[in-house]
Amino acid sequence: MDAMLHISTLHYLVLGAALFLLGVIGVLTRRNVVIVLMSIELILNAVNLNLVALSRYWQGVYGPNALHGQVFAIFVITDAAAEAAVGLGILIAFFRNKETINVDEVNLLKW
Amino acid sequence: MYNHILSIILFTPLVGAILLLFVPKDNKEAIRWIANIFAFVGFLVSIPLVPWFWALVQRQDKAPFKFIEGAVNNWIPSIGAGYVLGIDGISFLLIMLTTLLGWVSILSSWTAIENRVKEYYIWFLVLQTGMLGVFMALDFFLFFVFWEAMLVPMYLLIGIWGGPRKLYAAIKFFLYTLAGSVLMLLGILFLYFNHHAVTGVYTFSIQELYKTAPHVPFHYAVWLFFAFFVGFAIKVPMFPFHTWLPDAHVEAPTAGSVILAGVLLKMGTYGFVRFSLPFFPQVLSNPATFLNVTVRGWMIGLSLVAIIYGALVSLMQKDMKKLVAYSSVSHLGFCTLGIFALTPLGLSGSVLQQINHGISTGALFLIVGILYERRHTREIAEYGGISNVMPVYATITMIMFLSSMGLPLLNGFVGEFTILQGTFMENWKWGAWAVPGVVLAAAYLLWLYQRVFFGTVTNPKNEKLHDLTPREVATFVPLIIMAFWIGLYPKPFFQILEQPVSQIVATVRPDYPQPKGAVNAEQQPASPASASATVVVPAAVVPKTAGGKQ
Amino acid sequence: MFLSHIWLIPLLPALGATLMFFFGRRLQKSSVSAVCVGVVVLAFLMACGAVWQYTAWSSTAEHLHQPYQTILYTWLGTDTGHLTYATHDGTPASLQADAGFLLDPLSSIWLLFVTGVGMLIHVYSIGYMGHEGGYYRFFGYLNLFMFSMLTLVLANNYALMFVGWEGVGLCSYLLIGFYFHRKSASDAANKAFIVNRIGDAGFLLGMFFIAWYFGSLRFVDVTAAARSGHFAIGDPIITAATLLLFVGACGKSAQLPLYVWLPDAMEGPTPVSALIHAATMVTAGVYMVARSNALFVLAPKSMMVVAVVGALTAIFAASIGLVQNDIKRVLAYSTVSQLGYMFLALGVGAFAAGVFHVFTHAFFKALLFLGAGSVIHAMSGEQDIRNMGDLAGKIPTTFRTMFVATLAIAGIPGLAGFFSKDEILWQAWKYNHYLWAIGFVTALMTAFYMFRLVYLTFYSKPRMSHEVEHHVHESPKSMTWPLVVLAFFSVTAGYLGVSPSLGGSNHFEKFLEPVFANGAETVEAPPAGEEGNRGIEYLLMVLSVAAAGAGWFMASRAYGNADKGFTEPIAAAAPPVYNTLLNKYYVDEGYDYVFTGRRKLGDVRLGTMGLGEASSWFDANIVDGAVNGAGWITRLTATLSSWWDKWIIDGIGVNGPAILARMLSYPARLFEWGLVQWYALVMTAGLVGFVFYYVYH
Amino acid sequence: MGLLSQFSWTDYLLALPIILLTLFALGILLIDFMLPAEMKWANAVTAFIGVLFAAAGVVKIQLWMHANALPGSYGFMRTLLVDRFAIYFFYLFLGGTAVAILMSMRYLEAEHENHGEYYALMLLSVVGMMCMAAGFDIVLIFIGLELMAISTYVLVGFLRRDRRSNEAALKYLLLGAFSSGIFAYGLSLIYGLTGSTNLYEIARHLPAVLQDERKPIAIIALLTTITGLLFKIAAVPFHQWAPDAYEGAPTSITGFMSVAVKAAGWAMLLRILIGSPFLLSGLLAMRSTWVPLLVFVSIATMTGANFAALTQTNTKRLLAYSSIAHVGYMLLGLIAGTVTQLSPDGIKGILVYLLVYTFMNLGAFGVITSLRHKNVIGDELDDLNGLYSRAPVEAVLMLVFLLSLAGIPPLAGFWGKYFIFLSLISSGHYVLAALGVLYSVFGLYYYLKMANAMFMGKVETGEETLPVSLTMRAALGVTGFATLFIGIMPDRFIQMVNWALGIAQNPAIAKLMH
Repeated sequence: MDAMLHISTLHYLVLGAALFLLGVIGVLTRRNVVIVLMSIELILNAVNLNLVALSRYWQGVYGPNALHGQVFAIFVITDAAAEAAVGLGILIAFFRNKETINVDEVNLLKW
Repeated sequence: MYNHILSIILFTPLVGAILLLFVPKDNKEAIRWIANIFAFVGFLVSIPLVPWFWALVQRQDKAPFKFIEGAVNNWIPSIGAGYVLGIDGISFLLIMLTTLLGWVSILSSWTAIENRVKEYYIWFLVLQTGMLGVFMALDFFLFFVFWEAMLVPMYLLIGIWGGPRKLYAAIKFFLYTLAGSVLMLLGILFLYFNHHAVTGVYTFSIQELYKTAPHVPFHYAVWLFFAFFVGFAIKVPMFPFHTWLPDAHVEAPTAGSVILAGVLLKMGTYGFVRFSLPFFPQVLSNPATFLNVTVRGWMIGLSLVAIIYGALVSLMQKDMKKLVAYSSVSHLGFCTLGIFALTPLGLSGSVLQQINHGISTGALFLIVGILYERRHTREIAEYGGISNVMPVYATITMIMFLSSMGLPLLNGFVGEFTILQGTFMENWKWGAWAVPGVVLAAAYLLWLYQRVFFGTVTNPKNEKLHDLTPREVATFVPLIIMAFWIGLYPKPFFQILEQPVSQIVATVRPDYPQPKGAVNAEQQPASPASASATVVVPAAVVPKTAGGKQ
Repeated sequence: MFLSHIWLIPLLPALGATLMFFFGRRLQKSSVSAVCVGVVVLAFLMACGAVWQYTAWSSTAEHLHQPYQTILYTWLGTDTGHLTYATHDGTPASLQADAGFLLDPLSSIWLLFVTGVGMLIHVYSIGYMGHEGGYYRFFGYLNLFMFSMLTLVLANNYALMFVGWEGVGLCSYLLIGFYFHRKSASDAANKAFIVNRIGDAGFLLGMFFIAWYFGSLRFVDVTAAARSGHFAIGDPIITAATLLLFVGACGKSAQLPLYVWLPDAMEGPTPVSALIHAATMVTAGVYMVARSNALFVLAPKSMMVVAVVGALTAIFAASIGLVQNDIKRVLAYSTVSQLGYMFLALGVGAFAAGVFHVFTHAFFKALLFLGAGSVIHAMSGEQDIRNMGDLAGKIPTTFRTMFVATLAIAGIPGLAGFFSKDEILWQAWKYNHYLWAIGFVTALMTAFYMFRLVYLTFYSKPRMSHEVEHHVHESPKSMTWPLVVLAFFSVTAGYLGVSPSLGGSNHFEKFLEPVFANGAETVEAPPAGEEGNRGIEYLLMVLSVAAAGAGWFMASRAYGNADKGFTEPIAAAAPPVYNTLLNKYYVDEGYDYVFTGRRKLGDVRLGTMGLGEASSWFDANIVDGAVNGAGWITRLTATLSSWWDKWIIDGIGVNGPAILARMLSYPARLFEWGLVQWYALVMTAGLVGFVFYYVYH
Repeated sequence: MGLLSQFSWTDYLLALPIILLTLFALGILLIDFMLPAEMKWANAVTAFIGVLFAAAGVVKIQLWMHANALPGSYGFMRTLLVDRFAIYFFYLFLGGTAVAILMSMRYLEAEHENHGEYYALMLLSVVGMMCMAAGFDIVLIFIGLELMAISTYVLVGFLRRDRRSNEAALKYLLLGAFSSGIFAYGLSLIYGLTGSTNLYEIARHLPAVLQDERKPIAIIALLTTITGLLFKIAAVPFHQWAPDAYEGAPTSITGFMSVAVKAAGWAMLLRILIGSPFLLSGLLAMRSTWVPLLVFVSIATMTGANFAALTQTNTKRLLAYSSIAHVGYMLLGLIAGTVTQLSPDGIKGILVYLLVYTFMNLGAFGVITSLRHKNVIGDELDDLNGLYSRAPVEAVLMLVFLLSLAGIPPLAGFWGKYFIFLSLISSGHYVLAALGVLYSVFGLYYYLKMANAMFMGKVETGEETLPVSLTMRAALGVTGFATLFIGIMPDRFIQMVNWALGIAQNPAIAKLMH
């Protein structure tokens, strides 16, 4: 069974990078602000994935309690949550004024 | 009082400005009186300097700078900048000119300025302090601070009380001069660092920098010279950088252009004499050429162009003030020619010509101002036959035109004659090219005089112009007295300039034939090394200069 | 006593001028004339005293033939010698121009006739200017002129001479432009000053050459150095210096290239023309050349140039004078011509002869001008000789004195002109036969136009209108009295310098001996051969007398009884020649086109004004444009960036026409990003750009 | 259990200012409920007292460090390093916030949005800034950044009824979140490469990483991290949020943002790129990679910002672009020095620049805030017209601020530029120096545009004088006096910066690398 491919840290990093790129493209192309916020969450999750994978890797080097990565991941999660909350709050305020959550309606302030 | 005289002279106008702050805005008369009193006190305070300085000259006092005040880095010790004031012959004359013209111009703007009188006089007195600071500063940083600080009041004077295109002219003046001075800042920083590299001490004191600047290697020194050149050339203004002058003059109020022409332009030439020459002798005397013309050749070339070009352009001007502005370009072309001829004759002639230009062009602008105040137009075509209506005005104008044209027995001639002789001795071709400037000067001034004063009164508006009021005559009296004094008996002026000029020439061209009865001959035989012992590193170190004629 | 106070002589008229400047407006006419004329008379008396004492002083043993110098103070430069410069061989010399006065035979002659003729003209102008406005201004300027002329003559160095030189130029400007309400007068004044200034520029350069070459500006030092033999004859520097000095002289004494201002200077009042443009100022050039004779002698090429220019000017001016109709223009051209003679004399090395001719010319030319003034006065302002005629009987004294002067100038033997002109022709013959020929033809022309003037004015038929004829009256005593004195001198002045060939002992030349000590020998033919060609000298003398007679005869035949519509003989013979001469060879128009640029050639303006227009256009558009250009570029990019935002993002994205959006549906949608995505796009683009940069590196 | 024992007394001391500020922020939130509408200014007073207390805390830390002659000391298991550098920034943040509070008291009444949360959020954002400045661990720095960013998003959107404020907040949030996402990704890669989140450990392991095949990942890590950093200080490719955020936000917050937030951004950038001046670490080993990048960014910033500012008609947006231009000049300070070796004068320049910049910009925004009364919003250029006749003192002060921003010598602004150009000249970057200097002349053009409007513009509306509240007068007084005093007698402040960077008092070049 061990012929099955051995999943190493590199694979996680590649997945993380893919998630990261997806998030960036999501932010660039989607027109709905909520979707944009979700893409930003995607980027932060990519970061978390990276951190956990790398923490796992470094545990092998520095012994069991080298958990810096995971601690960092927890902080990133809390931060993502806070950001989402504030983002939606502001979005609601914006929606109350302009009845649209379409990104390209955000054009009052220009060059 | 003796060793704080410079600070007193420097800050009297500023005290006046601060005092004016508390005077209520609508009480115009009080403001005018206080401003004039302070301007006059500013002039009175500088009077004792004359006998004291003359005593020093008589005693042939050796110190390169006199009345030194303040320690080397007592202002900002952490970067080595100090509040140090000091004057020598050149700055002494320029300071007297500044205080005199300051008083005359404030007196002349009595009736000219009606709106926002309070700010006008405040900014004017601040400008006065800025200018005095530039001439007195012996610390490069202090010099730079005064050099830039002086731009703000001038900008406001042009911008608020100026003519129709005042905004454009004011911003152009500010940006132009700032661009030049900012490049100069880089030059100063480089010298500051070079001094540290050589002696390990950070200082901005000019006398210290004199020691290390001449040893900067040539390929750096050329760029440095260029940085300083741009800063000063814009101020002078030399040929390619002069386009701000006509706009600034045409739009500035009368008193503003008197001070602008009378003193501000002299800062450029003062900068050349005080900084460019002593700091970069190795550049000026280096035979290396750019487009097969040496650096000094370029300077002379630009001055000659300024003389001829300035005169030609002013010949065809329709606006009186623009004509006088371009004539200043031509006159200052003479001054820069004198400076870069690098002979004692050329240099002292150039400094004297700066004083003369201050007097005669200052008077010219007052003259144009008087007509502008009555008719609110400066177009020459508007006038004709004025001497029938205003005879006293016509005579004073004739005297000032003759002085500006360089007629013997008036101040213009003494300056021009010495400059031409100094330049001629260096290279007769230069002298030959400069002489047509004298002829053109006569042409454009006399043609202007003919169109404005001679002939019959054609324009009905000119009939009832009233002649000069006693106050207006009072503004001219000191200028006329100075014009005749320098014209008839210029010897004291030459004696005052003797020591600084011979020191500068000794630094720039050590192998220049020292005068027989030189100022410091009695110490030892007049070897160049000893002549400049106090100030400059012995000549042997300075690279052998090609010197002599090209 | 007088000798040590020679500095008082120029100071007196200066005093008069300053008095007029400050108080002139408030003084009445009588006190003005008392002060101004009195001052000049005093100066004349002091001058005679000084010259008398000088002759005694210079004949004593220790001062034999030395000039007398007094130095008041150092004017330019400091006596501690710091204003140094390197002379040609590197020895340091210092600029030393002191206010010093020098009296020697040359300057004493000038001093005498300047103050003498000046005094007479001052007296004359009391009458002439009596009814004119600006009386005090006129006399103030006249005194200022006397001050400058006397400074010029008495100066002991070139710099102070230059002061007098320009001062005289200024006074001629002020006096020509005296009637300033007339545009022609102010134009003439400007022209005079600027042309003089061009000459002064040459003088200045010449002076610098001398200062550079000899290390000093004082005449005594320069002449001593020149005669010290260190300098080879034909030395290029000295030739250049002397040529430049000659340019100055041309400017001041109206020689060929720079003569144009003198005929126009007739716009000024007649006493001015008499004093300045006939007797004194115009001779300043001759004085300067004579003063630096030691230098000219060392530069034979320059001497040749002086002679040729003098001769050409003489014949050129004389030819124009033949056809002029304005009485003062005729005399003006005759002055230019006579000056040509003087420079011819100097050019050929006969300095003494040249100075002698100056001396005699001063008297009879001043007389002619004053006479013309009194004729104009009599004809109540009429100046055109074609509408005069038969005035001999009406204004007898003026006629008699002018006739004497005409005889003198024509060179009729027995009068002053004959002796001085013959001496010059004789020296010219020895130097170069062609120059003599030119001189001879000019003598013929001179006689012709002078007698033409006399006949048309005093003889022939009366051609003026009746009321003018009715008003003709003799000038008052104060005007005619100076005429008589001048007439007396026009006759007797000649006998001072009778040449040895005519049995005279030429006291004049002996008096000037010390000044031109070595100047004369080297160039002039050796005296030994004097007797041999004495015969030729007589022959030449007879020839010139014949020329004078022929000129007289032709004039009398042509204009003896000219009536109203009389025809000019030259016009009848060759009309094109007549027109060119009448229009003064179109020189003035030529100068206007080429040099000054007052007139446009088609729509192109040449000359200085053209250059001025071109450079002011260049300045406003190119140099200023460059500065504004910098400003303009920044504004352009700024507006470009805001334009980009308005059209690209908003235009298509938000408020672009709906049709366009739908038509380009897919690409437009891409563009329909809100600003937020646009910013995010720029950020990622930046990031990607950096990555590529590093990948590439 | 062992973990607790690792906390020591010093940790609490070092965290004292942070703790105090948090307590005050929560206190304000509680008090705000009890305050009736007209007493709302009490929040401001409590906030101000909170700042004073925090300042007292910082002084206590400084005295303690002075007593034990320590340049700096670790806290919280070496995640927090409060060295003199951090203390300098603490003073900067607290000073900026105090003046911002003074400015915003009356402004909020004019906007009818006088809620306590405003001041609470301000204090919390200062807490975030302190963490960024004192943080010696990428996690703490990230958390400090997020705390400050989120509270600033809310502050920008504080005027709920004003659509421009909402839009600015939304835009700022989206882009901010996006950039912190990228930043986090970068940090994660750094952690991945070096195995530790502590800056010193990172610096220790980094050279080894750079040698082997992991270098490309390190470069990507560096790039993504630098994106986050440059976004926060608004350098050109990432600056576009700043003008919109500055224009939309309430003016007092714009002031606060342009000064304190930017200074925090710079503190974080310096922390990550060079660690502490007393213990050089962070990504300094990769200096040879990030210097060319910064050269491009600084030139682009100076060009972009100056050009864009030329045609602005909105004063807040113009000052936004001007502050971006100043970031361009400051970046030159970082570039100075050889490719491998840092120039102490450059860092000193940045610090002096931040100090001087704080006062100038706050003063300028203060004047614009004071324009806000009754119906006039006060951020259009023509609102400044004829200000001279309506409020002469404000106009002269504004002129002083503008000229100082332009760098005219007798005023404070000159000193920032002076040291930057000094470092450039001393390290031989002549071309860059010349470029920087010429751009500063550029800057003068748009500052003069405002000055022209004030002094020479005509007043259309009625000729009434501008009512200026007492606190605003105090704020402008402080900033105006500071600009003039630092300008004329800068010596005390230069010595303070020398102290902060550990440069020896006498100006001979200090050996930073020990």
